[in-house]
Amino acid sequence: MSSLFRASTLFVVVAALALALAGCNREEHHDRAKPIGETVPAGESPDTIFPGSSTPPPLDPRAALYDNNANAISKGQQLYLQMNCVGCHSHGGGGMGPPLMDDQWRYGGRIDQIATTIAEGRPNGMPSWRGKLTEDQIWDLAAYVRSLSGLPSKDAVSSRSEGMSAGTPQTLTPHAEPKNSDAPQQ
Amino acid sequence: MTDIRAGTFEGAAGRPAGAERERERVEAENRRLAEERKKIVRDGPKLKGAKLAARLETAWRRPPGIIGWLATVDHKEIGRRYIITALAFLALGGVLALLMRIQLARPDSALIGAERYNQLFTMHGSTMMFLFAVPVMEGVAVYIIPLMLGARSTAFPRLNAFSYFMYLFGGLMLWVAFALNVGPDVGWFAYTPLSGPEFTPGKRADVWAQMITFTEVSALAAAVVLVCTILKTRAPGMTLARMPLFAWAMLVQAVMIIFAMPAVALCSSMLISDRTIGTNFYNAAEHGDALLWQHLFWFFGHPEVYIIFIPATGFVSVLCETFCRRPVFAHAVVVLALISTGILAFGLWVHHMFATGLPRVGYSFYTSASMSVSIPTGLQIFCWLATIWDGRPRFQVPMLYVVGFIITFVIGGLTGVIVAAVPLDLQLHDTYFVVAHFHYVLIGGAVFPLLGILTYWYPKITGRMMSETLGKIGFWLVFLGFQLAFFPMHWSGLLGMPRRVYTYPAGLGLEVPNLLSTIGAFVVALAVGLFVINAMVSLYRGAIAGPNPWGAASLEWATSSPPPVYNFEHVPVVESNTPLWDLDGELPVVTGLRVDQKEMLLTTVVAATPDLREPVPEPSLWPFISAVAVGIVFIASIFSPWAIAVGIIPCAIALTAWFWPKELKRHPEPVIS
Amino acid sequence: MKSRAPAIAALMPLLLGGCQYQRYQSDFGRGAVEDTQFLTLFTIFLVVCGIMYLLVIGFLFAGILHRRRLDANVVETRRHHQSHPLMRSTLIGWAALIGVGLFALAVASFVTDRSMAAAAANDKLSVTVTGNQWWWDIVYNSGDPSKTLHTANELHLPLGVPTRILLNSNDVIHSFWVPSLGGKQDLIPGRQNDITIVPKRTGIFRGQCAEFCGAQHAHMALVVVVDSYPDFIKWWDHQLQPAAAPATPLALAGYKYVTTGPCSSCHNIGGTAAGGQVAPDLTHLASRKSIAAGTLPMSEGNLYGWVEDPQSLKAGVHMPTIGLEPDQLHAVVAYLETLK
Amino acid sequence: MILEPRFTDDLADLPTFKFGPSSLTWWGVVGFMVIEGAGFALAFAAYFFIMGHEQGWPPEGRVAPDVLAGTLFTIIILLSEIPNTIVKKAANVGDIAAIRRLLPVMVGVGVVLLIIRAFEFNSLNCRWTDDAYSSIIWALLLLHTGHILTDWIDTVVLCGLMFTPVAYEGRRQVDVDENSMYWRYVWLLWIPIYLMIYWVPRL
Repeated sequence: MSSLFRASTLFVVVAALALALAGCNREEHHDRAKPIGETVPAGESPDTIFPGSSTPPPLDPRAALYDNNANAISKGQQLYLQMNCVGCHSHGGGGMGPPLMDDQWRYGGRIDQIATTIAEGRPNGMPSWRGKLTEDQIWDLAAYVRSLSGLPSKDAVSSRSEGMSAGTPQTLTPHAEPKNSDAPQQ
Repeated sequence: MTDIRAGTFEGAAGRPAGAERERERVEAENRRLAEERKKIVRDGPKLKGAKLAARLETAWRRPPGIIGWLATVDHKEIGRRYIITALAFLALGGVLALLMRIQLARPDSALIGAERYNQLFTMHGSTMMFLFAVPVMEGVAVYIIPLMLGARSTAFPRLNAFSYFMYLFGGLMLWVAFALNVGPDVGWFAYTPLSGPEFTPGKRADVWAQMITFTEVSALAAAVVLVCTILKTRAPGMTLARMPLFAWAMLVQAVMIIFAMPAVALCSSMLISDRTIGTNFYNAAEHGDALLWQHLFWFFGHPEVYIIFIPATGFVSVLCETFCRRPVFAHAVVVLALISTGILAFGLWVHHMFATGLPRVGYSFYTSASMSVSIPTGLQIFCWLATIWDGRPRFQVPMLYVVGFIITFVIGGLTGVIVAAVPLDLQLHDTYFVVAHFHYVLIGGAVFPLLGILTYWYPKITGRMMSETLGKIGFWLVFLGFQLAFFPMHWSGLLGMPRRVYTYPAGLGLEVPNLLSTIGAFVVALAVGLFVINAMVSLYRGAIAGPNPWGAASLEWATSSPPPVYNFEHVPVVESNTPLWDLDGELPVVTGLRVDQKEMLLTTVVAATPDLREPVPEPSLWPFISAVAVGIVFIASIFSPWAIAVGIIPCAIALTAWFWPKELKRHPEPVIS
Repeated sequence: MKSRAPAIAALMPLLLGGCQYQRYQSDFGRGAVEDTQFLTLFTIFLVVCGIMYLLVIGFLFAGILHRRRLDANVVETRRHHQSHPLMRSTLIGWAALIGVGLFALAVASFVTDRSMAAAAANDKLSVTVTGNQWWWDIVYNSGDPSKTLHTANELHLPLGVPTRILLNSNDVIHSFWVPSLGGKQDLIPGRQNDITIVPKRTGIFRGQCAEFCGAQHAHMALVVVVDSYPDFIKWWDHQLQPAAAPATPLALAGYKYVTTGPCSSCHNIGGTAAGGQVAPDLTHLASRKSIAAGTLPMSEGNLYGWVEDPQSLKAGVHMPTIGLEPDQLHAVVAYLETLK
Repeated sequence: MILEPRFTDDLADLPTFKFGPSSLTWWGVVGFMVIEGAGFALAFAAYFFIMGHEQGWPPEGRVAPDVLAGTLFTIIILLSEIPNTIVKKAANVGDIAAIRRLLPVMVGVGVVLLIIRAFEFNSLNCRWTDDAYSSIIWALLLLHTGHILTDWIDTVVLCGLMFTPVAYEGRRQVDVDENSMYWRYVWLLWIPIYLMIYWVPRL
């Protein structure tokens, strides 16, 4: 009886620690004094659209700071409203701009690809935000955009904003694995 | 009248043969059990003294080792655990207070950052209110009330064990989360929309709200245990009029918990559902309202502070009675004052919301209601003062704490009357003036009597006296340290220092009062440390205390120190308000309870005439396992709502096993195994 | 009015600092009608409660020193003990005393409440203050839209004119509180509260958010300047003017950077291309007495420190650290200083 | 000095169980009923607080819930009081056979009610994320479902227990008596909730 008891407590402790450690970086605050560029070297630009099955460049090291980070997603959510992304993309359903809550990604659904899309801008109306937003803010926005299609872990996203209720809460949005869409340009 | 129910039968004609045989079998079994019942050994003139004590000991003791430790249902063991765990959380909360005071000692100090400081004051508030104040009062009551009422155990002892484990798991969850940087930082009141899904990302506010669920389930369970114990298990002859004032205080407190805690349970569950599945209770843009949270929270919040204060009035009544060598003056007035305080406390909550712009006419009602609640407390204070004046006070350490209580608490009560007026509260609300007010009524009003009562009942719990000299030094340190720490806060509040600020600019005149408060805080910390040292040292080096070292009057002093597992060899009979003082040498007792199985006496509610012999549950692991199962479901439900749907099954299994009898055969007399 | 030394200060223990603090952010500033009424009512309450306290302490020490001849250990049991007859009547007297005392205080409180409401009845100026996470957005409403003034973090009030301040919030609950002028009112999202202030004394006062509103709740202060009526009108007209065009080449470089760079996404500078609506209005930044909602007094050094790296001065503030090159920083600060 | 006992009277033949307020578990059940009652009362207060903010109820753009499932549920739960009262009387007189016949009926009724409740949830014509009105009526229905589910599980366990020989012990009949008292409380609480969810929006 006692060995089983010891084994089970050991298992419970290890499981609790693993669950808890996952919580650690979810709550990290990045109010850094120095701009993001100087703290973590930028990866090479993932901006090459790679036709066919060639593998994309490795993920930008800065992604670890933003993906699944609750504070980044929350700041991104406020920036999404303040910078009037709603004007074209509405609350992820799309309008003049493409929808952001589906799994179709013309320019890549990885966080660094979305950040590059925001920074560079895209043909057919996506403005370039380089110079208008800092790198940190662009990556916050990219983290929030990924949460519209349920990609980050459910404990990092916020269930609703304090505004009008816009569709299913992100905590209940199903995970839509991004696919590189080659749909014709509208 | 035999207690075995022979099955009653409808008309014989329509009965099928099967039922006929069933009837004979049950009849035979009844006869057999009636014979067995006659052979049960019971206490009485023929079986008393050491022989009885040995037999009762074997029936009532729990299995040894870790399994026994987890399975205990002895109210004394659970009470001790409650008190020790609550004092541990007091120390943790106190350390947080010292960190806050170090940060606030100097203006514009960058020692502790904003986010860290917000976590500190949230954890300080939540720990002190939910993990220290209410549980320590429950712990003292769970230990002392059965002894004071002449009962062998509390009602529902397994529910009592479950309540302690839920409290322990709630406290552990909050502090482990705080250590893993997931601690709440939205204040112990967690106003929405700051604690809502948009402005507190991550799981910080969910951890806080789930800690509320844990501690509220624990407090409600303990409250039901206390109400049933006080109403049903009093010694024969202890009518309601003869019940000690401490028992009255715990009865009023338990009923208040039963009506107040569901409010915070509801609003914290609504907050968690807002944060996890996106309901819109507090979302102003979707027909919700941020003030719905404040109304529900403070409907619980204000009774909560009386839930902490009323047991302390019970403590003061006990100490005044013993140390002034006479019953408390005007017993009926104190009882009525307790009851009216309990009722009035539910009508005041809007005085926490004077600045939220509700209609001014409504505010005037709450001003007068808030002022009127100080009348019953004022009468209680008069009765204590009359007891001191008319008795022969002996100023040993517990009585010093009563004097310290009166001097400190009355200042807090009067500043309470000041902030009850709307024009004054608009200036003083959410400033350090209010911080001073509630520390005066909570530390002065509850912690001082608590330190006094722990010194008073320490010999009963451990069998040894606490050191008188260390006690006196400790008292003067905590009393003077407290004034030095919290009186200047009235001044910094009037100079315009708001609450919950991690720093303040220089040049506003706040430097001197904040520095004094920091010094005072360290003196109080020293004093509490001294009290703990005194308690530890006296465990081994304290003078041996007999059953009644203070010459007190209530029943807990009629048994040995520390009391045996079964409390009383024979259940005592009470004939007056101060039983031990009115005896003529011998303790009147009733006999006839079983000796081979755990059994206690139930009496009627008002007149306390003997009514039933109730089997006392055996120790069992199931309350602990149920607490673990319910705890895991609570914690998992922070991360996904499906945890509740899936988690009901293990909880149902654990709770059924807790209720299910070990052997499914009939006993001569019922046994809860 | 100013001649009489504040009676309250005499009552308070004198060990504390000199009086000049009490005119800036303390309840004794007597800056407006509301604060003076608070002080009179506070005095009444202090006196009545003080008397009650002395009675209690007196009764306590009488009880302690009231030595009884019999042996201290003899127990007076209920059966052969009857309380002192005087006690029963003192109990009734005590209850009556508490009741009358509280009733008087309640009446005093209602009367003060009513007179505060009366003083605030005929307000002439309307200002809308909107709380944001950790700064105040201020709009001076006027019948003529061209006269509507949009500013932030610094509130100017005309002497003697009842001003009705409408309180909204964009995010969480804040609380508008200028101790020297009067009581506080919360700014709650989804409802509009209001507070009326009748300034009685010119001068500079400091208010602070009094409801916990997140990381930088401590640095959400508000400077209130009470001017005489003509000065106030002159200030208002000056603030309506668009930003002055930059004169020196350094200021011109700063102008170019600010109106095209990240600053323009959030801040608005009247008369320029910078039209962001989600951060304080900077049109007349240099005319204000503080930066970042009262966190730092206005000075060139503080402007440098704040623009270069706001996060280390106010960790968690929504203004990002842009990482300006030194020459850009000189240009931006030079331009900001021209926005008088 | 431990006091010498002075024996007064012997309570050997006191009963070990009674029905009604003499029983300890009666007070425990009433205690938990008061707790849930306080919780439900505050939920009702929150309902009317949210309702107070609206000009129209349900708010514009919302349709009131369909009454079919709710009314069917109410009828059945009120009818369930008949077997409930019979089993309570049977417990009082200790008629084990009747108890063994009727408890399974109560369990069956519980299953039927839980099934109807599932239909009720999608007859609410709104999703809990829509607005405060939808959130509070989902909350009320969910709270009452929890209330029924816990008492149904109690009834199942009790029903299982009454088929064992232990059923003949008096305390078990007290448990049956108090369980049916609690069932009465469950449908008593349902009436205001039923009116608030289905009929107040139609006023």
